[in-house]
Amino acid sequence: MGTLHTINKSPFERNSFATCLAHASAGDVILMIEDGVVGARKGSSFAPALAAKLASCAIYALGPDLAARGMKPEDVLEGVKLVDYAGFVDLTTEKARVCAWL
Amino acid sequence: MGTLHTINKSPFERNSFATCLAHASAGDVILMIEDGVVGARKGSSFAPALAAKLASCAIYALGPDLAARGMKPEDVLEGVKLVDYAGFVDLTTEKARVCAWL
Amino acid sequence: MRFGIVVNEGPYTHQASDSAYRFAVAALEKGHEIFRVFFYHDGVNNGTRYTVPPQDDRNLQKLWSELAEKHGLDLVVCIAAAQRRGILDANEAKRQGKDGDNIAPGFRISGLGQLIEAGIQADRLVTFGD
Amino acid sequence: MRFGIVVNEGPYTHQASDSAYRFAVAALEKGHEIFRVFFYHDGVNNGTRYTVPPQDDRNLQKLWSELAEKHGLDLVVCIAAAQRRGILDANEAKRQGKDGDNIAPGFRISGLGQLIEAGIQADRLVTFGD
Amino acid sequence: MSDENRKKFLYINRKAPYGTIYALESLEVVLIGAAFEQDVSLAFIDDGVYQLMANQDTAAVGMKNFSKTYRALGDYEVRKLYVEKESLAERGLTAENLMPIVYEDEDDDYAEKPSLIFVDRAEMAALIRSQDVILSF
Amino acid sequence: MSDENRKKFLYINRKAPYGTIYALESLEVVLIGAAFEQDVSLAFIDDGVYQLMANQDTAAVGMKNFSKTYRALGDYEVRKLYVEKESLAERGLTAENLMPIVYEDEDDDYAEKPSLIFVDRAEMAALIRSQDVILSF
Repeated sequence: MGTLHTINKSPFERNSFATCLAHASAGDVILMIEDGVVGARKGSSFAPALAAKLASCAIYALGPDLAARGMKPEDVLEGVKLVDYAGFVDLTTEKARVCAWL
Repeated sequence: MGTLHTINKSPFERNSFATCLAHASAGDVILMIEDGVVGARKGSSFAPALAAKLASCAIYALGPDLAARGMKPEDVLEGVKLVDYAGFVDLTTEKARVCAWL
Repeated sequence: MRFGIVVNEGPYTHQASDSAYRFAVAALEKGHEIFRVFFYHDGVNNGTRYTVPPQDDRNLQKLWSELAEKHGLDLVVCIAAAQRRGILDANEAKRQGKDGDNIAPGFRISGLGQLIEAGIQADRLVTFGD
Repeated sequence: MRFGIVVNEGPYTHQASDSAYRFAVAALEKGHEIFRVFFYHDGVNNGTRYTVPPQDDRNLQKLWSELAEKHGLDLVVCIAAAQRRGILDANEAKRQGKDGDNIAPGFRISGLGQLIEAGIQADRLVTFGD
Repeated sequence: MSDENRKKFLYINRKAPYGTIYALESLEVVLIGAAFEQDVSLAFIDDGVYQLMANQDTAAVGMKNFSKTYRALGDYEVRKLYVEKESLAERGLTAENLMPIVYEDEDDDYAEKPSLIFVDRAEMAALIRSQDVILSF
Repeated sequence: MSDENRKKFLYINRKAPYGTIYALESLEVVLIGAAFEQDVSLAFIDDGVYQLMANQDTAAVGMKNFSKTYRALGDYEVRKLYVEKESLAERGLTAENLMPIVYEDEDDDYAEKPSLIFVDRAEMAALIRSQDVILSF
C-alpha cells in the first residue's frame, strides 16, 4: 500500500522537503500542506526536483492552503493533483501509514 | 561600524544561514549561536561557503553552543573565532546594529 | 477507519492546530472514528481556557472544545509537556502548589502512554507540527 | 551601553529564552544597562507562573523573575500576543471575564508600543527567536 | 519629531503567511509603530514575498485574511516596501503576482504612487547596513 | 505480548539537540513507550545525527545534558538506532564522532553489542516503508 508523506514546509525555507523526496519510495504518495504548498508552483527553482519525483510517486497539494497563499490551480506544476481536507483523509486511508516530515 | 549578523539555525536545516551570508556586507561580523554553530564545522558541505565569506567578514561561533553539541575548538573551520556570552555582548557594542536571521 | 491525531504546536503560532482540526472535522464527516487527539510539545497550549483571540479571528480552543463535546472526542494534553509550559488542571494545580488552573473544557491531562496507546489502537496516526 | 532585548519564543521549546537570558546576564555583568526585555510571539509564554519544569532542569520563568528583581529589569509581555496565547494578569482577567490569571512575578503586560520605544531608546536591540 | 531624531526602522519579513503567525504579528508591530513617526521600511526576502501575493483566499483554511492590511499601509505613512528580486525569481514569481500597493503623495496633488520597490540582493544588503533598528520576523 | 500483536514503531529524529526541545521530548516518548513492548526503532536523519554526538557539554548553556540517556536505551529494549550515512557525511561527521551505544544481549551471554546501525538513504527509505506507526520529531 505504501506510505503517505505529508510535507508542511516550504522547500525554499527548509531541507525537510528535499529529505521527504529523498525518502519516499516508488508507489508512495506525497501531500503538500500548509507552507509546503509553495513547493507546488511551476517555474520555481524547486519545480524540476518535484517533477522528477512524479515519475515514481503521486503528488498532491492541499487546495485550501494553495488558495490562502494566492495560488490558483493553473499555477501548479503539471501532474500535481489538488485535494481538499476530505481528499487528505482519503489519502491517509489508501496508504498503510502516514509519515510527517516536520 | 557595520552590522552584527546573528544566525541561530543550522545551514543544513534552513536557508536562513545562506540568506545571512548573502546579505552580510564587507566589514560586517557574523556570529553563529544555538543550532547555527553546526555550520562552523570543518569538512562539512557548508564549509566552503563559510570559508569564502571569511574573505570579507569576521566570523564567530558561540563556544557554549558548540560545546553543548559535542564540538571542540579544533573541529571548527580555520579562521572562525570563538566567543562566550561576554564576547557576544562585546560584538553587539562594536557594530552599529544587530540583524538576527531567524 | 480509526484515527489518532497528534498536534505538536500551539494555536496561532503555527498552522498545525488549524490543519489538525480541519482534518478531524473532515474525517468525522466521512464517518471515521477518532480514537484520540494527543497534544504534545507546544501543542499543549491549545488546551488553555485563558486565550482571548481577536474577535474577527477563529478561536481554536473553543473549536476543539466544541468538537470534543459534539463527537465525544478524547483530547489529551501530555502531562510532562504541560508542566514545562504552564498548563494545569485542578488536580495538577493542587499537586504542584499552584493557585489556579487553566485547562479548557473537553481537554484532559494525562501521560505519554496515551500517545503510544493511540499509535497501537488507531489504524492511522496523523501528525501535525512545525 | 543601553540594550533592548526581544524574546520571540516560549521557554524550553526553543533555545531563544535561554540565549536571551545568558546574554542579559553577561551584559549586566559588563556594566551595561538593559532598558527593557520585550516578550513577543510565543515569547509571552515565558511569563506564566504556572510552569513546573523537571527538578533537574532550569526554571526559565524563575530565572527571569529573579533577574528582574535583582536588577530592576522591565520585563514586558505583549498584550496582543498574550491574549492569543492565554497569558493574563489580574486586570486582563477581569477585563476579559476570565476566572484567574497566570502572570509571573516581575513581568508586566503592555502594548506593542513598548517594543518600538525599546528600539528608539536602546543603543542596540538584540532579538532572539526561532 | 524632526528628521534628526527619527530612527531608521527596518522590518525584515522572511516567512510565508498562514503557515506561521510571524507575518501577521509583524504587521501588527508595523501598524502600532507607525504612531511613533520613525523612518520605517519593510523588507520582503525569501518566503516573505508570499505575504504580498494577490488573491489570497483563506476561507477554506478558516484563518483571517490579513493581506488587505498591506494595501492600507500607505495611510499609516509606511510607503517603502522593498521586495527582493532574487527571492521572487527563485519561487517562480514576478511583480505581476503581487498585490498592487500604492500610497497617495500629499506633496504631489495626492497622486497614487507605488509603495513596492523591487531591489536586488546587493541593494537589500545596502538597505540593511543603512538602518538603526532591525526587527526580524 | 506475542510478536503478532506488536506494532512496528519508528521514531524519526531530524533536529539538533538543545536549539529546540524536540530531541529531548522524543526521547521521553521512547522511554515511556518502552513499557508497551512494541517493536521500536529510532532513525537519526539530517541534523538529528547531532543528538548522538560524543562529549556533549551543556554546562555553559545552562541546559540539562540528556545525551547519556541514549546510552541507557539498551536497558529499555530499545536497541535499533538507525543513523543515516549521508546525513553524517554532509555534516563532516563520521561514526567516530558519535557516542558508543551498546546493549547487552541476554541470548548471547550478555555480550555487549552495538545499537547504532549505519544505513544509507535507500535503506532508510526501506525502513520507513516497513513500519506500522511513525512518530516524527
